[in-house]
Amino acid sequence: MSESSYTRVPVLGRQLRDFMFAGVLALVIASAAFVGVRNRELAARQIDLATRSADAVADGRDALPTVHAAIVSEPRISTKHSYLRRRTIREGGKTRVLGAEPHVADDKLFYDAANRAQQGATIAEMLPDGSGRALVAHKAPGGIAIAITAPAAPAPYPFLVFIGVLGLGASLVAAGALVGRNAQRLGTLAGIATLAVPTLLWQSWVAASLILALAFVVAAMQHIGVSDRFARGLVTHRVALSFLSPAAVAMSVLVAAPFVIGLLLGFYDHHQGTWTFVGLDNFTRILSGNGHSLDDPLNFWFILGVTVLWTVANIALHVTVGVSLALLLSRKWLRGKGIFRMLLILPWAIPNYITALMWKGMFQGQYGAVNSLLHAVGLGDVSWFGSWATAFSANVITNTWLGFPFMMVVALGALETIPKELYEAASVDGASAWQRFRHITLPHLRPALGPAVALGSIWTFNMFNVIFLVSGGKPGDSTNILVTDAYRWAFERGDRYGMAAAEGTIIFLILLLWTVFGTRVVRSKEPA
Amino acid sequence: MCDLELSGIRKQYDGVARPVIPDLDLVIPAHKMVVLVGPSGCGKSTTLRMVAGLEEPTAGKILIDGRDVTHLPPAERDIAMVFQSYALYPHMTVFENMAFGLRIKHLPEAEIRRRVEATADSLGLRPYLERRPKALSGGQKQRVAIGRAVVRQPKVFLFDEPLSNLDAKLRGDMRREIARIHRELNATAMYVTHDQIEAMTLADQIVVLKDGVVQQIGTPIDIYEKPANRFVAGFFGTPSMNFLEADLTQGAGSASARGNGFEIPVPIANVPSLRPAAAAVDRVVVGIRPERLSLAKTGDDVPLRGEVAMREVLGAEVVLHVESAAGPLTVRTDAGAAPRPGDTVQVWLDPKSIHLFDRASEERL
Amino acid sequence: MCDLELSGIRKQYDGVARPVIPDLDLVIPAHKMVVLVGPSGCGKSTTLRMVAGLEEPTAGKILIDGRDVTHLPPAERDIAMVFQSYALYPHMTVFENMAFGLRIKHLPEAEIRRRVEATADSLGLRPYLERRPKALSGGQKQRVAIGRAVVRQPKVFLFDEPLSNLDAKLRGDMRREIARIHRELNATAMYVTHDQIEAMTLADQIVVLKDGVVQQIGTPIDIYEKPANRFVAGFFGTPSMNFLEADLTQGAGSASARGNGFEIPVPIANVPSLRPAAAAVDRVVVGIRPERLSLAKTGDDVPLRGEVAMREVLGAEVVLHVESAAGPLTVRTDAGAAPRPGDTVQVWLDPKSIHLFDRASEERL
Amino acid sequence: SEPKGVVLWHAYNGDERVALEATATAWNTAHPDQPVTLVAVPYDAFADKLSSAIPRGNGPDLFIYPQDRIGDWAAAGVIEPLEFWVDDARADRFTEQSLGAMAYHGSLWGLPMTVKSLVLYYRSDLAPEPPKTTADLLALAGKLRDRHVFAVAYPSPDLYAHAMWLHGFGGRVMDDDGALTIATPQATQAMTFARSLVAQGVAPEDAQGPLIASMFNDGRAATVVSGPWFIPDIGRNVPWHVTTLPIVSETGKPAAPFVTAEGILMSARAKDKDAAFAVMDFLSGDASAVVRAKAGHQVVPNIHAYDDKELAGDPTVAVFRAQLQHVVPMPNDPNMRRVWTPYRTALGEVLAGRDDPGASLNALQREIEKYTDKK
Amino acid sequence: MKRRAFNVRHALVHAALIVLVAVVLYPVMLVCKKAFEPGHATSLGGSPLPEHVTTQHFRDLFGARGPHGELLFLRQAANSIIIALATTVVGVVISCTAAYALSRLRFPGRKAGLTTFLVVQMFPATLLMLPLYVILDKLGLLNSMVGLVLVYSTTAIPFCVWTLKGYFDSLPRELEEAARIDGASPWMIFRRIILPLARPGIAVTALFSFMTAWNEFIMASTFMTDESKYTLPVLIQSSVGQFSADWGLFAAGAVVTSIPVMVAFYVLQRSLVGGLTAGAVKG
Ligand SMILES: Nc1ncnc2c1ncn2[C@@H]1O[C@H](COP(=O)(O)OP(=O)(O)OP(=O)(O)O)[C@@H](O)[C@H]1O
Ligand SMILES: Nc1ncnc2c1ncn2[C@@H]1O[C@H](COP(=O)(O)OP(=O)(O)OP(=O)(O)O)[C@@H](O)[C@H]1O
Ligand SMILES: [Mg+2]
Ligand SMILES: [Mg+2]
Repeated sequence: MSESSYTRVPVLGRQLRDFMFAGVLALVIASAAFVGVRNRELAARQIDLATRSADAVADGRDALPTVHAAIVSEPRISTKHSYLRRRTIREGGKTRVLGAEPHVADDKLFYDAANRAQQGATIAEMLPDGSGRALVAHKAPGGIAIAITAPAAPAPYPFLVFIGVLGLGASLVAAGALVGRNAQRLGTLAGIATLAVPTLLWQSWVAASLILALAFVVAAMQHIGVSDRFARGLVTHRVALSFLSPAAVAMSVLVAAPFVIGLLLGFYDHHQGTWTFVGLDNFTRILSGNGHSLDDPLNFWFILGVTVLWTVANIALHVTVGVSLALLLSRKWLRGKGIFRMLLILPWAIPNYITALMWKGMFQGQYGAVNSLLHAVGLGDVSWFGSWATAFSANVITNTWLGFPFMMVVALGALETIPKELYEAASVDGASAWQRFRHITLPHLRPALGPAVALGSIWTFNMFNVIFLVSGGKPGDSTNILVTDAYRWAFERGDRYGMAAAEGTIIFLILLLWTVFGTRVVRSKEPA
Repeated sequence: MCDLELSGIRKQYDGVARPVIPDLDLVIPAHKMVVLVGPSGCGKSTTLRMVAGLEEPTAGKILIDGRDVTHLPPAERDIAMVFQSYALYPHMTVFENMAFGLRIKHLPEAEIRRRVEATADSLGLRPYLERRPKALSGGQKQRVAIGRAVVRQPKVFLFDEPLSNLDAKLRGDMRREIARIHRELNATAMYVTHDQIEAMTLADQIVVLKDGVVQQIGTPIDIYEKPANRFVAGFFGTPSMNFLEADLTQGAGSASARGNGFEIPVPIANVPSLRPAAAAVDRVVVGIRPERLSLAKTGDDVPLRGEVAMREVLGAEVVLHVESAAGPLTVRTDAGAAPRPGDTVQVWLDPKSIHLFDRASEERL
Repeated sequence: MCDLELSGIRKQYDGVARPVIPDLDLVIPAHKMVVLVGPSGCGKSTTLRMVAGLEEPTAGKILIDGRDVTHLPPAERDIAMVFQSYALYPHMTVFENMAFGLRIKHLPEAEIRRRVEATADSLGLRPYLERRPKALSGGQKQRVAIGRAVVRQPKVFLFDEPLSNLDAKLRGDMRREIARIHRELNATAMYVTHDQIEAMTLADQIVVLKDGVVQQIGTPIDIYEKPANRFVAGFFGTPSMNFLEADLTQGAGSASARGNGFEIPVPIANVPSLRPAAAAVDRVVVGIRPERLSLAKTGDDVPLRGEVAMREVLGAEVVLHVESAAGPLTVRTDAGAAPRPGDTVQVWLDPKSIHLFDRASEERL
Repeated sequence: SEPKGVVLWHAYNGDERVALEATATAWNTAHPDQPVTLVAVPYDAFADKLSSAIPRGNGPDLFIYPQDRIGDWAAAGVIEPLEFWVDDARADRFTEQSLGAMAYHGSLWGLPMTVKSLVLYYRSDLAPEPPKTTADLLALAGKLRDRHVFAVAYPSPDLYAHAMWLHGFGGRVMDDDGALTIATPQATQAMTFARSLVAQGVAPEDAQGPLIASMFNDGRAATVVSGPWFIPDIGRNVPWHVTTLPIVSETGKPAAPFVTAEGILMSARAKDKDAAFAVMDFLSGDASAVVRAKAGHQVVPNIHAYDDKELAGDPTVAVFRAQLQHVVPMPNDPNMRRVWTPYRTALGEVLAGRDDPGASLNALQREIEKYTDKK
Repeated sequence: MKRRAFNVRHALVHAALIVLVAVVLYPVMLVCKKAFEPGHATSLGGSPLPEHVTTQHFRDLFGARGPHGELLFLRQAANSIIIALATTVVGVVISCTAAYALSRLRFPGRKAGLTTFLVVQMFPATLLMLPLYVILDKLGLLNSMVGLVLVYSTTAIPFCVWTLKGYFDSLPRELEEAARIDGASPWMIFRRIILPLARPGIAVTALFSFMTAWNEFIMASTFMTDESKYTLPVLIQSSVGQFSADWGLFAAGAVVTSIPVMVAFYVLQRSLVGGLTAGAVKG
């Protein structure tokens, strides 16, 4: 950690360290280049083989050896079922029905290829099964000429080449290090550049130039000391790094990566399995309301308004109910605390799919328990899903019921960290119970409740189930929130994943803005 | 009027077999400052916490102004307390810490500011008003704790070792400041300290506790000059009193204590409780304070012989640890001509300043 | 060998404008005990924390045994520290608290038990070994904090006001115990205290700090008898030194200080730094300790007249606060015949025990 | 570890699942070398799981699904066309209607397993004579009104249920070319009729599955429009019967519900397609169909299954088969999936009396066209 | 502290709590009612007590057999428990270490890291299933319990990290300093000092992680393609078909799944104790 312990690191070690770092990157690039080149070559060779064979059978000649080629007839459409059709294959002079039993393994390939080539285009491709076989099909006199090559194994991975090149590079670096001063950078440059040699041989110019660029960058970094600083940073903060890395790795692979993909998808349009880049179209379409006026429940801004109301109402209720209960349940003198606590987390413990439906039933107009209760106390029936306000309330009530136990547990935990002494000091200072809550409890709950509120509002903002199951958007679509709308883009409006992703991105940006302020509140408590 | 009375107080902590305080009766007259002293762990803080209402006594009653407050919450007792552990509010600045109690009372903001700033000035905390407690030094924290209590001007003050982390100079200033505030507010106060100077100068009365039992209650001078038992005598005064075992032989109108290598005439007038017609020989302990021993005869003193084992220089004075036939002796004397370790000295003892204790009961005779 | 060196240390806390310690150089010889004293908030704890490795100095180097440890983590420094705030592990019993450092070193369990129990015995903690810190009194906690440090037998000890919450008697015992351990382990130690007796008796050297700047380094006697400046003179010693403003008139081979209502002959031999041929008049401050003032003439003393304003009885002694023409005077004298407040007294001052300071620079002359 | 043989995913539960498993066991006994492994997948996750799994080669070889997604999956290359194996002889085993439901864009994509359509359930204690026409229904309602019993309960805002009126009034959702025909006078009439049912208290405004069952069981509804899945929901002591849906009196045409055919489909990434086909051929074959019809209470589309005496004589089955004469196949065009939710929303608003049928349908057609693929 | 024999206020609070719990539990009772009531459908009316009681649904649930005749319930309950416990352990361990670093260690990018944990949660999860599926596929973690555990843990991590960080922040720094002086390594400080003192926080996050895994069924049913690897919620969810559902079975399943959660919470809540740091430091 001290400066001196680094100046003592032998130069050689440092050079090799940088070389190793660059070497790993270079190897990744080179391997990718190798695989690409190898597959391209293989495909070209096989397709060429198949093309020549297909042409041959089309001309009535024999196919090349190892290639399976034949002419498939035009289809004969069933008279009874317009979607059924038969084809025959002429092979080795004999003709037989494709699809009849028994058939040989390639029959289905021939049949499908014929169907596809029927439209007139020539097919020339590698089979997607990874066997290395190529298929070529085009129209020919008497039907469709089709050729399928035998499998071909790709060239093996050139381990020896890579090891050799690495060794060579390392010795160049070492040599540079031993000569000293400027030769060090040169050594690094030359050593890393050596790794570009195989890619040059494969004529993979992109890979070669990437590796060369890498060599320059590393040498330059070394020159201005960035690589040292970086390495030192790694060592200085090795404890932090090692404590943080499991979470960081897991999060970046399983959360951040899908998240980035999700963000990117917003710039594409999805249609029947194909994605087209459309720039900001999706966003403008959503933000402009997609042709709906502002007071139309399908307009983005309308939904946003509902969503914000929904979030605020819920969080406010979750926190008040949760914290109040937590305060009650943390009283020293309370008997049966464990039982109460356990019962009160039940709404969280039971799968919310069914409890949400129970609530929906309870809000049902004629027979619901809520209305029965209202009746009992002499109030009239409420058609809960008949007006916006009541439907929205029904959603909020359900979600509050579902959500308060979480806040309660968080608050229960946080309450326990507050030093008793502070309450003692405050009560000696003459503070009443409320003042103690206001001045001691609340400030100390903030570090725990802050994140819970921030995350809770994110979850609520994106709470799909309750809306979907309870009001289902009724009346009209007016109680829908942004996620339910995004969900509909994804699943009910023709798999418009791009639109859904764009809406997701907008949701994300809104939440980001929200938490910029939210975390400010959270952070202010953090010790500097 | 605001007197404070503890009657029949017993305190036992959960899970501890012996009660910390078995049975405590204590009356603190209104407007007085009572200093509690006693060895570490004797129950001083516990007593204060019970008066404050932070611990419920296992038995007994606490009365403030004649009102039974035993089960009242602290907020209803109008008490201010300096906690031994400070208990500052970590999320508030020094200013807010001190202002908290005033805000609670809904004083006008200007008044709060005035009072807090005045208190901060008197405690030397002005530059730190905007800091959080964790950015303060130990002594500064302790001063904030004092400030928080005194700024509130309550009727009862409880101080639990409020000056222990301050330097001597500041401690002197603070001590005078506390005395001033106490006087001005006409409050009743209990004060725990381990500092003899604080105890002697602040106290209207000193209560000496040991294992939760009151050993003596009295004015500082009483405690110092007429310790009720060997424990009080040894506990109060630094360095502590020397004790020599002796046998008391009582003649007609005169008595003398004879120990290993010494014999002291005991002025009967000094020992009123001597049984007039007791057995010929009483087993006693003779106590004499180190500052009452001298290296030169000044009156009708009695000499003891010993060898200097250690010499501690305390500035103008020196404490000599002398090994004598009668036992180890501590002598406090002038730095000037003090002998070195290894020297043989004669220590002179003034029979008029001795204290006599029964060897069995350890009570003062 | 294990000396400790701080060189060019500067420490500035984030968010605080002035550095707490501007530039500190300090060498602590191996096996010595250095006591740090200074007013509250002067940077004593900060210094200790930097030596321990808990704070990184903003600039400068710390060497232990000549090895630069500035950036080494505490674990690699073989240091034990008693925290001013105790910092006990709340979830461990007293035993476990003390054993923790030993467990980390993978000592055999039997050895751990032996050492912890021995330490607990010497600190009077035996009955509390199975308790958690929260069930201990303040003084007991502090003793656990001491125990945790000493049980580890490191090469460097750092004590931050380790005895502040103990009663006088226990404090004396603990002090001797610490001295013994220090001697036995042959360790190097830094010790922060506000107690003059501790400082005088424990220190090989005393370092007086003010605002992070060293005012004087010296043996206890030096510090007491030859304070380097007015600050040290006033800080060290209880009650603190009296200061009288005066003008120094220098004649041939003799000098005298004349102030408001007094004139003292200054023994030139005592003041080596007096400029031989200076201007006729020097503005000085005359310092004299309260214990060097007396109410009776004993030699060639000079009298000052004043009225007793306050009388503090400290047991065998009395501190009189006297208002004189020259300013307020503190006199420490025998309890016996001390005058009452309101009495007019003559205070005699021995010219041989005065200290002279330059009034502008406040340095000792 | 890839399971040996053929993997089939399904979302069946209850008796249907038991019956399917029985037929699979029959296959496995006969073909221990090519066993079929059944995997039950919850319906909620089924479609998405298929859409993600198959293109990445993680999917099943076969799966059972209703016809409505065939269009999507065929276009996206998720499922395999079957003409290679299916000749006229094989095709002729199924009713033309059910097989047609499996066809899309000139290819056959599945073999039908069962057809599901709505029929009329009635309680003989409340409706001794089941309503034959909608007029009968209104008359019945008149008799029951005082007793606070609905004449008919059905999920009125659901297009799936409402379709019986739509078709009964001569309307369609989509024509044979897949063009939307939502806003038509017939559709308006149908909607107006549905609204009048609610307004006059003939049918509840918004009754969903579980509620309908309890209304029927508790005697709050005399009749219920539902499908074969309703039978297990009926309480033990309810005197229930089934009959075909009533004739719409205004047009004289029978109310015609959607019919869905559930088919067994082959993944485009099936490992051994020949083996997979053999399995699907067996499972959809007549012998299996009889098992599923008897044990699983399915209405099977296999013509010869009804040669079985027991099946032919089952009155309930007879009603279901009779209803099949008056049904409209649910379109398997991808655009159909864009219709459901908006239609339900619009219908709900109309039934609640907040919207006018004609205007609402016009808006609906415009709205849905925004999302449909332009042909 | 002395308990007083009778306290009106306390009694009132208890009574109020009982009423409140009853209200809160009403929907739960409805679920229970359904679970014990014969038939598939729910019956009308607000009474939370069933008219007829049957254990048929539970017998169906426990007796459900897979294609090979194996008892599905046992199998999937075991899966669920393994997965939920593993998620709890992995999630809590990973979050504890990360939260400790974020709370106590100072390094560049700390604040950014903290924010990232929040930010990545903001994209609606429903829309991320597909990318996640692709990634799991590439990693070979589809249809594997390990994959599911990892996915669940990472879902739980942001909350856990933030919450635990809050708890760690509240612990007195001096304790770590004391341990460092005592020669403890960062890991040892973490394990022997920090973790025991953050017990309430760990209990809360453990419960949260457990819940994340325990009730989830969309991912479980999407990522697992082997019935022997399904979790309980998948089994329960299977009772919901396209047109109808066996609500009795579902309710029985819901009741059964909620029991372990309550047990887990009952155990964990014993760690929700206060005063853990009492007496540690002065000031
Ligand atoms: N974390 C911190 N941030 C900012 N300032 C601090 C911090 N810690 C201490 N200080 C300030 O640094 C100065 C020195 O503090 P330090 O704790 O070293 O004092 P000290 O000499 O030990 O005092 P005391 O005798 O009161 O314990 C004080 O003025 C204090 O307010
Ligand atoms: N919460 C507790 N549980 C059990 N025992 C306790 C508790 N608090 C204090 N004690 C014990 O009670 C006794 C008295 O404690 P108290 O704090 O009153 O002592 P004290 O006189 O203030 O001592 P000190 O001068 O060391 O502060 C001590 O022996 C202590 O160990
Ligand atoms: Mg105490
Ligand atoms: Mg300090």
